[in-house]
Amino acid sequence: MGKKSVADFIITENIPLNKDNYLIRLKSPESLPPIKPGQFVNIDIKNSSEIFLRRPFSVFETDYKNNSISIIVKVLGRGSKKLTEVKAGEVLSLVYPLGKHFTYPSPGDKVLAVGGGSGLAPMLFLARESGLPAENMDIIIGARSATDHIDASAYNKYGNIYFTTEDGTLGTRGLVTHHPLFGELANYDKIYACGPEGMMKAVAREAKKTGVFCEVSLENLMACGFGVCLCCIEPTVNGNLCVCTEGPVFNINDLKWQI
Amino acid sequence: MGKKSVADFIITENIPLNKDNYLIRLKSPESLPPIKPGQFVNIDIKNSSEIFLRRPFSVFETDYKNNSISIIVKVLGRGSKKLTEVKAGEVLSLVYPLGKHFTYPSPGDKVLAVGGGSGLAPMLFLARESGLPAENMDIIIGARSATDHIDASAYNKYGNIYFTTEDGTLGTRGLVTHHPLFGELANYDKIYACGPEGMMKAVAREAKKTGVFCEVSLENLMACGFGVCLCCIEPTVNGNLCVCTEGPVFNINDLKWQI
Amino acid sequence: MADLSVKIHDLLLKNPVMLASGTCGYAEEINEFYDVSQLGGIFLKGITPRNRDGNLYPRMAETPSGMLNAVGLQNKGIDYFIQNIYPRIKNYETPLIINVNGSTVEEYIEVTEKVNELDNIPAIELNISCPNVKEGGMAFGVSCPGAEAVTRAVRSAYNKTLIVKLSPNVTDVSEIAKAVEGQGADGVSLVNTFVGMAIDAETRKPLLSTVTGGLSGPAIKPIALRMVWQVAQAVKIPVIGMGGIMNAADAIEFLLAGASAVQVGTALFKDPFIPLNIVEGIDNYLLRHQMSSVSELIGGLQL
Amino acid sequence: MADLSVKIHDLLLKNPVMLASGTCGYAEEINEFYDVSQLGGIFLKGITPRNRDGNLYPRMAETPSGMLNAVGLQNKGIDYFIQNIYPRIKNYETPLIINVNGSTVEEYIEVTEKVNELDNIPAIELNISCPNVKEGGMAFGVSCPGAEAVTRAVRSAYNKTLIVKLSPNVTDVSEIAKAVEGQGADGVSLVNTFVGMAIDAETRKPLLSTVTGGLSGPAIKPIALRMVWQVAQAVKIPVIGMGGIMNAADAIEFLLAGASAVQVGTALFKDPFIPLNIVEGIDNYLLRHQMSSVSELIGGLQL
Ligand SMILES: Cc1cc2nc3c(=O)[nH]c(=O)nc-3n(C[C@H](O)[C@H](O)[C@H](O)COP(=O)(O)OP(=O)(O)OC[C@H]3O[C@@H](n4cnc5c(N)ncnc54)[C@H](O)[C@@H]3O)c2cc1C
Ligand SMILES: Cc1cc2nc3c(=O)[nH]c(=O)nc-3n(C[C@H](O)[C@H](O)[C@H](O)COP(=O)(O)OP(=O)(O)OC[C@H]3O[C@@H](n4cnc5c(N)ncnc54)[C@H](O)[C@@H]3O)c2cc1C
Ligand SMILES: Cc1cc2nc3c(=O)[nH]c(=O)nc-3n(C[C@H](O)[C@H](O)[C@H](O)COP(=O)(O)O)c2cc1C
Ligand SMILES: Cc1cc2nc3c(=O)[nH]c(=O)nc-3n(C[C@H](O)[C@H](O)[C@H](O)COP(=O)(O)O)c2cc1C
Ligand code: FES
Ligand code: FES
Repeated sequence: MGKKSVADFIITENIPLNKDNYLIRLKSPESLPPIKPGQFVNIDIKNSSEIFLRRPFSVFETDYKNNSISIIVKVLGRGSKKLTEVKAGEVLSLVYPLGKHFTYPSPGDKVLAVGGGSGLAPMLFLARESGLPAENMDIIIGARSATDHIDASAYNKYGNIYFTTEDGTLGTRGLVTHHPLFGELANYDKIYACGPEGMMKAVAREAKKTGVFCEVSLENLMACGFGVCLCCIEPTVNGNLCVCTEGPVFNINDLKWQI
Repeated sequence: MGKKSVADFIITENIPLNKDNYLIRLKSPESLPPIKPGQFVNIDIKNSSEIFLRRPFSVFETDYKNNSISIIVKVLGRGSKKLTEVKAGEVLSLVYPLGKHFTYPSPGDKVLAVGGGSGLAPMLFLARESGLPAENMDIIIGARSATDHIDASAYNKYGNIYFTTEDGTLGTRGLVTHHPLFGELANYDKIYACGPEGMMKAVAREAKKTGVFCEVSLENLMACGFGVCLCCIEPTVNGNLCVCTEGPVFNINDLKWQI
Repeated sequence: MADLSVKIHDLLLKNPVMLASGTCGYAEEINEFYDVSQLGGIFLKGITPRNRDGNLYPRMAETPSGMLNAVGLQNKGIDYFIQNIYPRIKNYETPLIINVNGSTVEEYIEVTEKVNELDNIPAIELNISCPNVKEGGMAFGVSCPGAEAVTRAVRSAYNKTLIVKLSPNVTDVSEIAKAVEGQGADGVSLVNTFVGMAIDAETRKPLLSTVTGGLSGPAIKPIALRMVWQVAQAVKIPVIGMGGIMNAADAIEFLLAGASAVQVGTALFKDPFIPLNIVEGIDNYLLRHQMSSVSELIGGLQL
Repeated sequence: MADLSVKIHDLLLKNPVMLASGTCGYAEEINEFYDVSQLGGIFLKGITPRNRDGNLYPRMAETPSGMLNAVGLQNKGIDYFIQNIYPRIKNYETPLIINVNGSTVEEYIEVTEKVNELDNIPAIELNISCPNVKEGGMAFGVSCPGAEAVTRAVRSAYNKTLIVKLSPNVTDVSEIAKAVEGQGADGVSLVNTFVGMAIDAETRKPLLSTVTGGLSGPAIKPIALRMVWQVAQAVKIPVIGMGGIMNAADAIEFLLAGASAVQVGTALFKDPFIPLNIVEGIDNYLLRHQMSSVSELIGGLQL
């Protein structure tokens, strides 16, 4: 594990992406260490009597020139709500960088990345960082309805983006696994997924059937985020492992999911 | 006791008066009930994990036309600090109106009002509301140093304002009771004081010597502010009384101060 | 509107939200904000046989998500109450319950016998858990023999609803609950405050005149909830839960854990309207979850 | 810089700020943030004779100014520790203390005997207060006979500094402290977590897989401080205080109440640097109050 820090980042931007997703960009006071897709930061959401612990968020973008990172926050409860109310100029304390990143695809690999809900950020980060040509990278983004989707067109240059919606208002109707690409899974060398547990399990089920390499990023509840409390554990073939240090990225073959 | 309310006031102004005093003006959503000098409001200082209970502040001005009141907040600890960071447009919950007001002077009375620290607000409010001609109202304002004083010149029309400073940088050097007017206490019909306990006790001592009517406004620690918790009690000749409902204004003859 | 009524032995409450003793005076102070007849019931400030001045100032200290108090049962005694306060409040249309205190078993009986004569007081809450008095109070409530002795004596002097208020400052609260149930208590209420302490690091002095005091507020909620759950499983009589309830979700948690009703205490200091908000919130919850009666919630924790 | 060193029996600490067991792993995780040799001492994650998987997920719930945990002593057992972890950490220049756990007295002895052989472990903390295990743990710590039995057995198997960690879930913690002092404990540490519970009102389910768990954090500070004060008056051996310490003022309050040193636990989850800030804060405090040594603070409460 590399060196970890606690630092006061300055908010430089807070951009609403849709009704409950926000892009927050933060600038580090110190020079940014290498951060890779799947790694996360743990944020102290101040000024609330209801929030005691930090909240973990995946890194979405890194900008080493400006020592800045961004995250995408989906409003879920009191902490994420409060976080999306921050204004440029305010300061947030981050513990970072945390967790292990996704296994990078090898040159020539054909990749499928599946993101939903708050799991979108690491998938897009991975698409950008993968080093693969766009034609080798398929990205499925799932949501309930068209209005729950965010504009990901800036990422077209990193891959082919497909949408699914449960109500059919954008892209394929149904869950991510109803997308036609899931009919041709054997074409892929690597599958990655991040999002609600149900979605990741569905993806894992399909990947397992075809035997394709598949990594998922878990969002277990965390207290510390750096491996000391043992609250975030996930049962694996190697015993109960901490999602915050041994994950959040796991190969589905290591998990004990009933799928 | 009249009817009491809990209401969300909107901040209309927050004006720094000097390095640690702020004038905060708030507008009520409902029509303002009568509020008199000595009465107070109990404010919920939100957005802080460190503050659980409300904080009491004396009313400084009332403006029935605009349903607005103002308070003067002196930064003392975490709550008052946080309170002075509010911005126009924000909302604060107030429990009000609380406590008993000062006994109004009778027409023709000669009055001495002594204020210090956070006790200034009710003294100036009283001066304005007393109905007395300015020449009948002497006001001594005490502070540590000239920079601790606030500009009270707007109140010159309600009374003669005198300053004392402990370091002699403004007005008479020394404590309020070192002011020459304390040499002629017998000239007054009523003396009022509000401020640090030591100051009020010194005033009370002088008042007692000359036998002049004297009321003080206490700032005991409060939990509820409306008479249910019995935390704010002050020993009096009538037993332990709640400062929030039987006070905060007391006649010094009713107190059991060792002076 | 769903059926919010609950029964605590002979007491029929229009809703399960009551005010906790010592945090709502004698109901009049809350009635200055709104009509208290909208509440399920009111536990009046603790009463002793004779006047008590209570402890010296300062009596309170703010703590993380809570507060300490060291009031020490300041009150003017039962006779003063009967002559001066009772006539003013007895017609409020909600059960008024007297919180009975004493330094000795005899003193508890003395208050109880007088309360027994009051037509408009349908129940008493026997306080064997006050941590802020030198004699009596919590001393009785932290051992089974002590709790049994007071309960037995008071039971024999009282024929209306007898609720015993338990202390959380014990190793096994369900043992104490069973002990008082065995002596004829009609219900138990818990928790009273936890013994705590606060120090001013700068002055190096305690923040309370009594050094220690009683901790209340949201800070204690997880422990209070656990105790209510334990006690509800241990006894057959109704349990009234409290400790840090600030909103409807908190109240519902206590009901799910097995409380038949709840008391709201320290929350009143933040906002006296909280109990009414809770009543409304429970009603909304029942609607949202397609339940017709609050009784469906009681003990409804899904394990 | 003032003299911050304190002594706990044979243990000489460079400062009184230590890390609490179960909140700092095996020190390596904190060492990724800063050099842990700056700390007064480190209480390693609780160890049992053999591997324990701990409880099922979910294991934690946030509460007002605190949290509940139900980890259940997940660890790989003492042998794994000695072979795989000890060699990596044994040269940290601060006392490493092993938190010893077991389901039976024999299990406690089994761990202790193995730890006794480790040159770089100058002390053990006997955990008779874990609320998250079905057998052993808190069951020993809530009665004098139970606490005495384990302490006596472990004392006879151990000749370095023996600290016994007390449970706050008792009626009278000073009785338990006296009991373990009587059996040869060299110091006591308190408090472990309070048994609490959290429910999700919407799903009507407990938030912890185990229903109840241990409450820690600032919420418990007032109760922990009171217990430390009581115990410090009851025993002659050194007391190590903890429970909700978040900053230097909190730590100083525990010292004033009679603790010779403190442990920082849950605060680490918010910010692993807090212990270093506390060391600095205590030093500043001593300077400001013209004291030359931290020992002047210990038990310095002005009554
Ligand atoms: C490694 C990691 C990376 C993450 N990355 C992102 C991200 O990039 N963007 C994003 O929007 N969110 C992300 N999350 C989830 C985010 O941390 C939670 O949404 C947030 O902590 C919820 O806090 P809250 O105070 O709003 O919710 P609360 O008010 O605490 O809870 C609201 C509800 O959400 C549940 N909940 C709380 N935390 C989580 C969680 N971690 N996972 C699942 N359910 C939870 C609670 O049990 C409760 O039912 C990530 C989580 C992890 C562990
Ligand atoms: C009836 C009444 C009217 C008041 N009017 C005003 C006013 O008009 N303007 C104004 O600035 N202040 C006024 N105060 C005082 C004000 O309420 C306190 O300064 C404030 O509550 C302090 O809160 P804090 O969180 O900043 O301090 P804390 O961080 O809570 O405490 C800081 C220090 O101040 C002490 N302290 C806290 N509250 C009080 C108090 N009420 N009296 C004395 N010491 C206290 C604490 O013990 C501690 O030592 C009034 C108080 C009362 C009771
Ligand atoms: C200021 C204060 C005074 C109290 N006085 C009494 C009392 O007289 N009798 C009693 O049984 N409980 C008394 N209590 C305890 C409360 O009734 C209640 O049990 C406790 O505060 C926990 O509930 P809460 O967290 O909702 O306040 C008092 C509590 C406070 C805060
Ligand atoms: C996640 C977690 C795990 C813990 N594990 C242990 C343990 O293994 N052994 C032990 O003696 N105490 C354990 N504790 C208790 C702490 O050491 C400490 O006694 C308690 O948390 C109170 O201090 P705090 O409020 O500073 O956290 C644990 C606490 C937490 C929060
Ligand atoms: S969150 Fe603490 S170990 Fe993972
Ligand atoms: S502050 Fe509660 S009675 Fe005065």
